Amino acid sequence: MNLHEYQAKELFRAAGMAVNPGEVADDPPGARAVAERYGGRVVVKAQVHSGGRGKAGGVRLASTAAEAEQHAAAILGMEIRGLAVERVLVSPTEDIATEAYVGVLVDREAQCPVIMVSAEGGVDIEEVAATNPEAIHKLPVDPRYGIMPHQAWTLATRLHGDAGLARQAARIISQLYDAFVGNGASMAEINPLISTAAGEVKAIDAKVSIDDNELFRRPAIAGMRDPASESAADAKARAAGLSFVKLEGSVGCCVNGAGLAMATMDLVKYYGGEPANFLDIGGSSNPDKVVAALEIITADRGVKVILFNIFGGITRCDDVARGILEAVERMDMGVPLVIRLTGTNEELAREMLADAGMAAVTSMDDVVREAVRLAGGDHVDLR
Amino acid sequence: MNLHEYQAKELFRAAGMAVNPGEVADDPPGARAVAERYGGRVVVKAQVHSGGRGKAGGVRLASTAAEAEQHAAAILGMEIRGLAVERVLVSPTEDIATEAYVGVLVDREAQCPVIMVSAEGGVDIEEVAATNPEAIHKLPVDPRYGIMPHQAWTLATRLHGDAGLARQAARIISQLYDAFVGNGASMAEINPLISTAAGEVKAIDAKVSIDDNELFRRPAIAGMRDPASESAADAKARAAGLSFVKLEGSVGCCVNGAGLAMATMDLVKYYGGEPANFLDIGGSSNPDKVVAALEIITADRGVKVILFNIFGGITRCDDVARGILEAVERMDMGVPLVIRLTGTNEELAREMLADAGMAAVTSMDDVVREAVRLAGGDHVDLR
Amino acid sequence: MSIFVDETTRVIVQGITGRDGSFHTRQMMAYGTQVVAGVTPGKGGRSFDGPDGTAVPVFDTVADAVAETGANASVVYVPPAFAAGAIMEAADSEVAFIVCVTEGVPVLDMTRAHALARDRGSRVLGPNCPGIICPGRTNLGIIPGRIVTPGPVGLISRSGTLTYEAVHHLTRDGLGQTACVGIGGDPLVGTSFTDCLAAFAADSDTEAVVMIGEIGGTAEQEAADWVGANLDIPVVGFIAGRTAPPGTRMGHAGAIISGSSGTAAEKTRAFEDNGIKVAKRPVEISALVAAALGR
Amino acid sequence: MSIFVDETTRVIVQGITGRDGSFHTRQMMAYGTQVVAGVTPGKGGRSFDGPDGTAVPVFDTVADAVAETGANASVVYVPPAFAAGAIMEAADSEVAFIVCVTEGVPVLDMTRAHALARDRGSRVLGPNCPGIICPGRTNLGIIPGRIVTPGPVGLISRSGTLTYEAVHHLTRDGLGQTACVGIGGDPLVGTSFTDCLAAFAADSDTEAVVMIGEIGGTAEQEAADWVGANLDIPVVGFIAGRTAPPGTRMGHAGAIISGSSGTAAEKTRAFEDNGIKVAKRPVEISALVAAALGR
Repeated sequence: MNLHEYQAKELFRAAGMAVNPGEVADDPPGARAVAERYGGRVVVKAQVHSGGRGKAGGVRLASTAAEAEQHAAAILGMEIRGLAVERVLVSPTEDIATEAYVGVLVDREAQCPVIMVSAEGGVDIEEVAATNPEAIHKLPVDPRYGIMPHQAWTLATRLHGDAGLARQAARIISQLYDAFVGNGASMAEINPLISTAAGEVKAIDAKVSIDDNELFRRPAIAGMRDPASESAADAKARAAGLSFVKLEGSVGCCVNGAGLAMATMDLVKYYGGEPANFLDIGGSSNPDKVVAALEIITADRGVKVILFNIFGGITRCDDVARGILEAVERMDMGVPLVIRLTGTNEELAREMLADAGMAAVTSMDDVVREAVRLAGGDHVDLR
Repeated sequence: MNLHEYQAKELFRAAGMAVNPGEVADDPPGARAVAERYGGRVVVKAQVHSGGRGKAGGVRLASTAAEAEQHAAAILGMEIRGLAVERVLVSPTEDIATEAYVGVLVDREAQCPVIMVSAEGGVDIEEVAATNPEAIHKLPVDPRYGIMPHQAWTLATRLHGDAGLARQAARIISQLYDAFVGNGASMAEINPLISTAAGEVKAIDAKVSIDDNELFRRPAIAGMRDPASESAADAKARAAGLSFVKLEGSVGCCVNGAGLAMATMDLVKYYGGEPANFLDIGGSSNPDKVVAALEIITADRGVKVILFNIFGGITRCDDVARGILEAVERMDMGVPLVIRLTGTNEELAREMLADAGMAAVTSMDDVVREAVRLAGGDHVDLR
Repeated sequence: MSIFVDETTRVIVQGITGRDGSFHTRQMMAYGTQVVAGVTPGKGGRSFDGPDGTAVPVFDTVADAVAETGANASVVYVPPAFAAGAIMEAADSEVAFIVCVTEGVPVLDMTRAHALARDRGSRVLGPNCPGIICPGRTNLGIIPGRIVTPGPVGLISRSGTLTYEAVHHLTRDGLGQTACVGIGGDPLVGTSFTDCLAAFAADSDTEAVVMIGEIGGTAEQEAADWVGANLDIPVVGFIAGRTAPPGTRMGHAGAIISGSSGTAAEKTRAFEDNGIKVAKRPVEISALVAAALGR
Repeated sequence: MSIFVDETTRVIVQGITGRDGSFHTRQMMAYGTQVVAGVTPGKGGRSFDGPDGTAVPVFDTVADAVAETGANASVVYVPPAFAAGAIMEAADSEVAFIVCVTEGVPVLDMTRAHALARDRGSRVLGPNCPGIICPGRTNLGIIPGRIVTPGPVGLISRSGTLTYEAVHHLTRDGLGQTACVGIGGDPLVGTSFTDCLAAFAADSDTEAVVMIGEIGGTAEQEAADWVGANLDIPVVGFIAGRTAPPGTRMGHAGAIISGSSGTAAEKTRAFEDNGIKVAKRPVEISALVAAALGR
């Protein structure tokens, strides 16, 4: 789950970190009031889960409170990468001397959190990684010890030659790590970490993603979820425990298992179709999940056919069949349904479907080809 | 630094632990008011840093608020092992089914915290250790991992055969460990950890000692120090950074280094005298420490002679001499001073003292014998 | 032969009394797995009913179960909140091989659990994995026993059902398996492709390996390099997620392409550069294996 | 010979620019210790003035200092709040022998620092210890060089000035030392009496050992048992704190008698039971050593 900048900053402040102040407003007068408190010279920033806010015009400097109000009005009307801006963060401007990058994420190979710092901050770090990788310094942190003072210090010396600035940066690096671990994050980032002309080091932007698997034990953070930041389909999928990603094609996919679901999408494309979604109904599926999945898929007006690909292992085919039959009874699909079922309780499932006048094939290739044909895609057999 | 029961319980509650409720009162009407809130049936407990409160009459059950007031009046007038009782903790009585013991301290051999549990709670655990050691179960905790769930559970099954009670006890054991580490404790104890007839597990007594070396970074805990719990001499020694323990003899000792200070006390006793104190002026001594040490020692009316035993290493003999001379100038010792100085800057120190008409010997045995003689002790040369 | 485990492996099931745990314990036992004990805190002393009138003793702790039964492997089916703790308990009790089926385990929990397993010398398979099946010998996890058959092919995969899909074709085409291993779809898994490849390399019965990867990370690329440098038997590969858009997580916490790294194209190239034949569709895997084995 | 360190040991000083660090660095260098680098975060690139016009380079980190100078030992003089971190930095930089002089280090900090040192294979002496001096060879810590002289006696002690007292008499009586080690007065010290005894046992030049203990804990008892079981050369002991009342901490965090354990009587008995002659006064130590050596 992604947090907004202002939420991430709250977590950082709770960790004791030096963070640029700021208050959230959801209307232009509110933004003006905040700007007045900060003396007028402020930056107004769109709070959306998207990179590139600056380029999209979602970050604007104001010299007066009135100007801040105008900027807020402009930004609050925007959509950035499809996301409506509902809040702005109003912060006093800082007198920036240097900009650095500090981030933490879990590294697959090292099997532990890795801290990354770069003196090239304030820019897209993935671009730095691609064009100038040696400008990024990485430190794997042993989870048994956490970050040790000398490690934070060593990283900080990569950012600042001045000992006073490096000491402040070391403190912030340690605090970022502690906030990362303490809040169950999968990513925590300060970009940029600035030093001011007056010699202060502080975070002026903040980005945090929380590991979804941590939310059950962190109700306060789970409560930070912004309903506006997810589509109705995403919210419904999350509530039903489905993994769902909306795509732009016409073949609605309903599969058990993430790997098989991806392979199914690939096969749709292979046969000249376009998948409308990734959807994994998961392991111990029950009929309700199948119904929810069908509701989500059929709500997508671009879908011209629905494809089930189920290889029953822990998933029982009869559960899936039951869900399909329930859904068919309850709602009008409006589009054809093609089904592949094999594995656990396959025969039972096949009988249930037959009783309702439906059929299921056993081959993944067959069902995908049929789905692509029904979707009107160019069915090209590449063999 | 020892905490009072009510302070320890505050730390435990902050760790989320199930703790018997309670409020502190410093006068009988206050105790009555608390007892009324709890419905009258309460226990009134003296808040002093001493074991054996129960035997001393410092823990009393009341059936009514009026009785609680009487008990509070009696207890608030008491001295327990020389400590005046200035506060009582008033708590509702519990319907106790079982009493267990849970404690954490740092083990020297294992070099890590050790959790101890015993189903024989509510009694002196040192007595259990002496008479029935196999009733105490110990678990060293790897500081790199902290307490793991299965460890807490395994210990809890030593206390309760019932799974529901064991689960509660496991949670409390984990919380106790986390409170121990999180507050920089050197000891944390629940005795007894009770289960109630209704099947609840909770702490009804609590004891915590904080590592003095942790206090500099824990101002909130340092602020829990009860001025009434330490003598003027102890407070002054602490402020001056001296290690000081008051004893009952007549030879005031001022030594550098804990080992040498203990050996000096032993030698005083060996030669038939009685040390009036343990006092270690520490390593990098400065003259002010010496002055403070002399102020503390001379304030003890039982002292008949003051013995300096200094082996200069990191301690400079001239610093000590300077302190002695300052103290002599500022105050009337009232008792003779015998001095042994050797080591770093010994010659300089000796000259300084000579200029002031004072002398110092070089042998520890000589100076101790002389001190014992001056204190009027039976000087028996055992050689 | 098989890898990591075989018919002599003595298995405990952590979470044996739970919904998934009890179902799959019976499946494993029916397959022939030596399930010697179950562990459910608070249910020690009971007995679990296996298939055909068999019974498995249930213990309160893994330590007790190991002490009583000499178990040397464990399969973890406990809920996500307790899964890392269960792995740590098994490692702390010197269980040598630990399969964690549980999906949704917090990643930071796993950093600690994997560290302890390393400290204790235990191998963890998973989490979020279907386990390992050694056809005709033993089954630790949830891979359906009836889709496999003994033979010369080793199979390694990040995912569950896609594994079944591939194995299904192999078995149908008469290409049996020495072992099928699902290493798990999470970012931090205890046993890597490379670990499995090394084990298959040491197994004289394994004549070819199938490696089923997916987008995200660099595990497949490293495994491919290892194959190129060390493995003499043929390897057939497949990568799922060629059509996944970058930056989006596809179910598996691992299946996310970030920036330029972890794409299917990149992995396919790494496979091909190291002599691994890459199937475009799951159904092609079996044919490529047959060709590689000269059948 | 000496134990743990010798004249070839290349030493860094952590906290070299501090009050104690700078003073004792000059003392150590004057004694002949090879101080090859200093470390003070934020003062890297400077130079520290040793005695007689010598200069020692100062680095920002131990890793830099080790990389530049090949140091293999460190002496830590940093304040208590940073001492455990300094030990961890040294261990993490593969410094093999680390002396921590600092007094007042939080005990829980040391549980982590000792764990890391064990993980990295570093030996820690202390904290809250005077260090080690190998007469005529090297001096790591704060033991005054002029009170020692080379010879056949090994000395181990928990305390500083009491060590000086004992060594002073030995030296005066012509009983020189192979090494004098102060293991430190804190509850958790990295090097025990037994570790030192084993090192002295392996040193052919050491003909007798003096062991100066104090009340609290059971380290002396264990060391005595080790002596009884393993050591062929004579050992003379002394225990400080015979008159200390139970339950009271005597300066050293270690010096507290709890319940029936750690009393001077108990330790004296353990010494005597294992053939260790116990001096009643510090001044007697030297005579007992002379007698044991037949001088």
